[in-house]
Amino acid sequence: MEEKLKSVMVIGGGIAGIQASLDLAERGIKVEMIEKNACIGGRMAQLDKTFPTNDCSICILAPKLAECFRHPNITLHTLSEVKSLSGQVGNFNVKILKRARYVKEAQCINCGLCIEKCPMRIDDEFDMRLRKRRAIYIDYVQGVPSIMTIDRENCLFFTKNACRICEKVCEREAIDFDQKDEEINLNVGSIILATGYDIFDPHSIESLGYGRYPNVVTALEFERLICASGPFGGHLKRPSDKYEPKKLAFINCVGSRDIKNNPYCSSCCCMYTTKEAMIAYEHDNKIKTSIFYIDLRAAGKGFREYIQRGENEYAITYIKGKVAKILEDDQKNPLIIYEDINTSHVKQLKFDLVILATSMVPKKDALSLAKILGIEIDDYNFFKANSYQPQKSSKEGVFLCGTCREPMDIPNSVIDASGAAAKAAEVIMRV
Amino acid sequence: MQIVDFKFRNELIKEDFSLNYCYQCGTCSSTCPVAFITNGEYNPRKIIEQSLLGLKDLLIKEQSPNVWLCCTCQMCVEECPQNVFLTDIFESIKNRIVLLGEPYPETFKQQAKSVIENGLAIPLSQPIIRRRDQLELPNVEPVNIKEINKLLEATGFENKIKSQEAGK
Amino acid sequence: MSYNYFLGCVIPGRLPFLEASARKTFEKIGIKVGDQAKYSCCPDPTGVAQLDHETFLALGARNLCLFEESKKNILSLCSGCTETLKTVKHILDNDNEEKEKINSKLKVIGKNYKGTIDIKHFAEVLYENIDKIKEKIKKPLNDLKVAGHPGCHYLRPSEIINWDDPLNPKTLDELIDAIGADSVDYSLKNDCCGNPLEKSDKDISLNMLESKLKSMKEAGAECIVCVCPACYQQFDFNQREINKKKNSDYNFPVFYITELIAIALGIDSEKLGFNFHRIKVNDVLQKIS
Amino acid sequence: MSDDDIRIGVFICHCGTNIGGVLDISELTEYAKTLPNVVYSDANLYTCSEVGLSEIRNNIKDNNLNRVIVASCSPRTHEPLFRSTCQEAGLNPYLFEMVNIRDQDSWVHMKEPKKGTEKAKDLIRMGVYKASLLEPLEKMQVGIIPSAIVIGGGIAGMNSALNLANQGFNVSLIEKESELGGLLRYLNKLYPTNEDASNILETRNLVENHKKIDVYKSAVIEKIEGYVGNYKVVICQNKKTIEIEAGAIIVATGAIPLSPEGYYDYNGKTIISQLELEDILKKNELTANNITMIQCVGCRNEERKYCSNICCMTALKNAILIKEQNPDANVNIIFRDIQTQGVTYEAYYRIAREKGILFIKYVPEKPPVIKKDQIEVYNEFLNQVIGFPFDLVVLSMPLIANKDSEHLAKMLKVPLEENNFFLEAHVKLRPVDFATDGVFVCGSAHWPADISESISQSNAAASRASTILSKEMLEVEGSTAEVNSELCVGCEACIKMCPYSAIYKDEDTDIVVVNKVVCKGCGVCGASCPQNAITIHHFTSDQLIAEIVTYGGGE
Repeated sequence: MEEKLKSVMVIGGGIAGIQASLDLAERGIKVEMIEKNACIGGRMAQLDKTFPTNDCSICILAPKLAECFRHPNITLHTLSEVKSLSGQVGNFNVKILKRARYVKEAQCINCGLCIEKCPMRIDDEFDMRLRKRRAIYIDYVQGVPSIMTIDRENCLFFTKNACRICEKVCEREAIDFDQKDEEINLNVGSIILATGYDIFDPHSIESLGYGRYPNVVTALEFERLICASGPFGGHLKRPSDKYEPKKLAFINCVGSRDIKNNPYCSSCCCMYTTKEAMIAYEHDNKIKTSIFYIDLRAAGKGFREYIQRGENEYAITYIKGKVAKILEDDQKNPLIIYEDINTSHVKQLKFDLVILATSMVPKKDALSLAKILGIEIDDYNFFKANSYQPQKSSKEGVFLCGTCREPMDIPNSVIDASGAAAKAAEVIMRV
Repeated sequence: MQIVDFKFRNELIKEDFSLNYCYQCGTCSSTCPVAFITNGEYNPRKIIEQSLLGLKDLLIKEQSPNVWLCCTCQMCVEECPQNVFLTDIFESIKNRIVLLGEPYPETFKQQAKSVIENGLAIPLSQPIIRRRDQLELPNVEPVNIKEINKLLEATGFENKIKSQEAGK
Repeated sequence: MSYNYFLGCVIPGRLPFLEASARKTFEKIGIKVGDQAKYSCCPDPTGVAQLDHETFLALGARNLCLFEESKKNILSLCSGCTETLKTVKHILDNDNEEKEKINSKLKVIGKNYKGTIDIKHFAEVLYENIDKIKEKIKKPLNDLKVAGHPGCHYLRPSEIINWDDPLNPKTLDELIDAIGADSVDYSLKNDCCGNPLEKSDKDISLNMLESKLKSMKEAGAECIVCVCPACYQQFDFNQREINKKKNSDYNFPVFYITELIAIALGIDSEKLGFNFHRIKVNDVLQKIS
Repeated sequence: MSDDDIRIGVFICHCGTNIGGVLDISELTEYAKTLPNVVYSDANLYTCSEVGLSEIRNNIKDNNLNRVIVASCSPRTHEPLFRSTCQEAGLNPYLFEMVNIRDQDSWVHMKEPKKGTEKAKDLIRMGVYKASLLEPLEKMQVGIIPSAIVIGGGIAGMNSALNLANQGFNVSLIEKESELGGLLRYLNKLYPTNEDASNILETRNLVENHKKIDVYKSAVIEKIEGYVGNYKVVICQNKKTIEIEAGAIIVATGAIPLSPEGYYDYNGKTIISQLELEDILKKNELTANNITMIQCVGCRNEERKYCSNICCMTALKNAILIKEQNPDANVNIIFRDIQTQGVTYEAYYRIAREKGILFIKYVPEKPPVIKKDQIEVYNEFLNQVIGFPFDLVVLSMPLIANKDSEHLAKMLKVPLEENNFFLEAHVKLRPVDFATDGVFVCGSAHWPADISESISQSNAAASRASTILSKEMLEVEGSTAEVNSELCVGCEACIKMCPYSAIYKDEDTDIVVVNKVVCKGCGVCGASCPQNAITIHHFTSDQLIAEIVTYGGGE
C-alpha cells in the first residue's frame, strides 16, 4: 500500500459523505471527514423508513455509521466547518474551525445522567421542533460519535455564568467548560462535497395554512411523528390534540415545479409520500390515505410496482390534482379544496392530518461554502455539476455527490457518493 | 369528438404566450371560488386546456365551461406555479366571443350602451344629485360625450359589441 | 405631486355618502385632494375590459391624460378603477407597440399618453398616513368586532397592483385596529364577494356572498368593512336577497373604512348620510359614538 | 472446549419499538439468565448503535465471555457488524450467534405480544444451546489479482474501464460487437445539453489508446470461473480462445429497446420508433409536419409493469429538436406521467412547452387509436375524446433486458430480477454490487439509465471494484462446507447440487473437495450427501439438533 498517498477531504457526514469515505478508506486512501453537527448521519437519520424496501432507515444507516466511526483510514472532525481553502488539485490546504464540544470525547459514555439534570428546554432541531431537548444533548439516540455536546447558545453557564449541574452529576468528569474552538489546517489531494439539503419552509405558501393550522405538517415532521425514536414513540398522533389520525392527505410538489418558489422537481416526493402512507397503514390498517400529485414520478428500479402495491395493498388513493387551498373546521381538521382532474369535480374533503411534501432546497450556507471553495453554483444555489461527469464540480479536484448538486433519492446519493470516490481516487493515484 | 385546431391554438398563444407553460396541474381550479361553488362545472383549468387544443367551438360557440363566470378575482393568476395569466387569457377569449358576434350576457351590453351614451357606467340621476347637495358634495364637471364618442369610434367599439341578434 | 380624486361611476352615481366620508376623512387628516373634471368611466375592469381590450386601454389612457394635463396623481375611491388605471399604465409603460397604437387613437381627441402620473387606492394613502390617523383619534371604536373584506382588485394581480400581500393581506386589518376596532380573523377573508358575477349569474354571486357571510358570522363579527363600492353593494344590498332565498337572518351593517375612520376622528355622524345605508347601522353607531 | 467453562453473554435489543413495542424485553432478559452457561444478560434500545456495540465489547472483557448472543434483527444486515465487534474484543467472530426476534417474531406477531414473548424465549433458548457447541473458525486469506474485467463496451463499460485504468489498475474490456459505443452509436443528440452524441463517443478513443486497457472487440464469453480476487474468464475472439485473469468483474452489458413490431400497427414509415427518429434527424431527412409521439408503448402494462425512465426525456429531446428545425411543425406528445425529475430535466420539460409542443394525457384503459389520417385519444384533462391529423407517429419504446443476460448471469452465478435486469445486492446499501463478492454492475444492465446516470453508476462500480483490487489479500468467510474424506464415496451428488459450483473431484483420490473461497456455506451439499460426509461449519448437525431438541423435538 503506497504510504505517501495524499488524503481526501469529505465535507458532510450524511449517507453520501459516509459512503464516499468508506469507499476511499476501503481502497487504502485516508479520509478527513468534516461534519458541521455533533453527530454524523445527516438527513437519513431523521427518517423512519426508506423506500422501496421499507427498511427502517436507522437500521441500514447505523452499521455504516459504526463502520465509518471505527475505520482506521477515516478521521472524523465533528462540529467543524471549512473556513478557507488555498492551493490546487493534488495539494489543497484547508483551514477548519472545530467548535468546542465542552465534553471530553474519551470520557463520555452517553449514559444520559447529565441530560436528566439539565434545566434548559430548547426546541429540538432533529425532531423538527416537535419535542424539546436539553442544553447538553446528543443529536439522536443512535448518534455517532455517541457522546454529548453542550449547546453554548442555550447553556446557562455560557449565557448567565450559572448552573454547571451537568459537571456535578457526571460520574466520569467528562464535562470541560474550558475547551476552546480550535483551527486546524489540513493538506489534502482532493475534496468531495456531500453537504446535503434543507427543507423548503412552506410558510410562504399562505393558502396551504402551514404554521396557522397545527394539523398541516411537512413530510419530515411526519417522519418524526411516526418514528419509534420520535416524540410519540412510534404512535402516530397529530399535533393539535394528540388524536390518532385515520384520514391522511399527502400533497406533492409543495413549492416544487413552481416558478414562484422552486421551479425544479425534487425527484423523490412521489416515492416518499407513498412510503409514508404505507407506514401509516402498517401502524393502523384503519387509516385511509390520499396522495395529490401532478405527474407521479416513479422511474427507478422497482418504483412503479411499489406505487401499485401502495394502491392495492395499503388503501392509498392517488388523486391527480394539485391542492392550492386548505381551510380548517373548528375541530382543527384540515379541509382540502381540490379538483379531481380525472372527474373534473371540485370538492372539499375533510382530513385528520395533511402532510406537505415540500421541496428540497440547498443548505443555507451553500453559497458561502461555494465562495470559499471557488466553485460555481446554479440558479438555485445547488453546486453546478458537469452534465456528463456529474460528480465533477467546476473546479479541478473538487467533486460533488448527493443532494448538494441536485435533489435525488438515497439510492442515487449512494451511487453518486461511490462515483465521487472513484473520481477523487483518480486524482490521488495520479498525484 | 373535438378536433384540435392548431391555427386557433397558435392565435391564442401569440396573444398570451404564457398559455404555453400550463401543465394542467389543477391549482387554478382548486383555488377558484366559482369552480368550488359550481363543483367544477365552471372550471378555469378546462378552459385553458381547450385553449391549448384550440377548440374554437367549445370556447366560442358552446362556451362550456362558461368563461363569463370568471369573477376576475385573479386568485388563479397569483397561485399558478407556471405564471400563466389565466384572467388575461379568459379576457381575450371573451373579446373574441364579442367580436365574432356570439351570444354574451345582456348586462355587459347595457353597461357598454351607458358608457357610449353618457361616458359613465352609471350616469348621475336627479335623486342622486339631490342627495349629493344634501351631503354638500361638489358637483363634478361632466364628461363631454362628443369626445368620448370620437374616441370610441376610433376603436370601433360600437359595432364590435353589436352581437348579430338577427343572425341567431 | 398632490392628488385629484378619481370618483368612478358607482360612488358618485349611487353611493355618494361614501364619497362624503372619504372627503371629510382626508380633510381631517390634512391631505388636500382636488377634483378632476371630465373624467369618464375608468372603464370597468369586469365589464368593458371583457368586451374589447382596445377600448379598455383607450378610455383608461384618456383618463390618465386628464390627470397628466392637470399634473395631479390619481387618488381612486374604488378598487375596480384602481386596477383598471394601474393596468392601463402598466401596459402602456411596458409595451411601446401598444402605447403607439393607443396614442394614435388618442390623437383623434388631441391627447397623448406620456406616463408621468401615478395611481393610488385611497386605502393605500390612508395606510401611509396611519400615524396621522392615530394622532387625531377622538373616539376609538371600543373594539367593535369588524370583519374586514379587502376584496380582489385592491390586491391582485399583485404584479400590477403591487400593494400588500395578495394572499395574506394585512393593511385593512391594521387600519381597523388603528381606530380602536377589532379586526376579526375569519377563514374566507381572501375570497371574492361575488359582485362581478351579478352580471353573468346572480345565483352563483349570491352563493359566494353567502359562504362569506357564514364565515364572518362564525367568527363573531358585528359588522363588515370594505374598500370597494362593488363589494359594498354586494354586502349592503344582497344580504336581504339571501335571507329571502335561504331564509337566513344575515343583518351585518356594512361600512366603508372611511366611514369608520370619520367617526373615530370625531366627525359628526349626521353629516355622513348613514341614513342612505340599506341595512340600518344605528345600533353600531350607538356602540361606537 | 469442555462444557463447564462456557460463559455466554445474551444481549437483547428493543430496536426502538420494532421489538420493544411488542415483546416484554425485561421478561426475556430475566429468562435468559436462567439458561445454562449464561453468565450475563441485558437489553439495549439499539444494540447496533455505538452504545450497544461498546457494551458487548466491555462485557466480553469484564465478564470474560467466550460466547456472545445478540437477540435482535436479521443477520443479513447486522451479523458482520456484531462479528467484527466481538473480534475487536478479542473473541473469535464465529463464537457469536444471532437470534432473530424481530423479522421472525415481533414484526409478525404484533397483535399477540404474549405469545410473541414466549416464542422469543424459545428462540433465545435455541440460540444458547447452539452457542454452547460453537467452535472458533478462521477466515481464509485470498490473494487478489490487481486487474479488472469489464463486460460491455457501451458508455457505462468504457467509463468504468477508464476510471479504473486512471486509478492504476489494468483493465480488460470485452465487447461482443465489432466496435465500442453500444446504443450511443445510434443516437443523434444527447439530452440535456442537446450536444452531438459523437462528442461522448470520443470516449472510445480514450479507451482504445489507454495503455492500461486491453480492448477485446467481437469477443464472446465462453466460461467464467474462480472467485473474488481470482476470476478466470475464457473468451473467444475470431475463433481464437483467450484466457483473462482479473480480481473483479464489472457487468455493463446495457439494454436494448423493445422492438416496436405489433404496437399501434407500426409500419416503419409513417409509424416509427424513437430510435428510427434519431436516425432520421441525424441524416436531416425529416419531412413530416404533424408529428405525434406516444409514450409508455409496451410498458407500464401487465406484461411489463415498470417505467423505463429514459423515454420521456428522449421524446422531449427529439420534439425540441424538431421544433427548433421547423417551428411551424405541430409536435404533440401523448403521455401518462412525464418523468423529468431534478433541476435540469424539469427545466427541459418547461423548454419543451415553451417551444409549443402540445402535451395530451391519456389513460391506459383508453389508449390512442391511429385511424387512416387521424389520431383519436381520450384526453383525461378534457374528459373527452379528441382527434388531430398526423403524418408521422413516433412510438417511445422502453428499454428491455439484453437477450444474453440470462446466459451471462448463469456464468457469473448472479441473480436477475423479474424483468431480467441484473439484481443488485441491496438497492440502497449496495446499489452497484452483487451479492457475490467481486462482481459489480452499472448502466442499463442494472436498470434503464440515461447517459449521465450510466456514467455516475460506472464511476460508482469502478470505486466499489477498487476497494477489492487495491488490496493484496482478502479475508473470506470461515463458515464453509468441509468433506470428511473417510466417509465420501465420490458419488458427486454434491457437485451437481452446489449452486456456486464450489466443489470439484480430486482425480487421484476420487474424493470430492470443497473450494473454501467459492463456498458460501449455504448447506445444500451437506443436506444432499447420502453419506453425511459433509459438515457445514457453524451449522454442524449436532448444533442444529441441539436447537431442535431444546425446542422440544424428539431425539
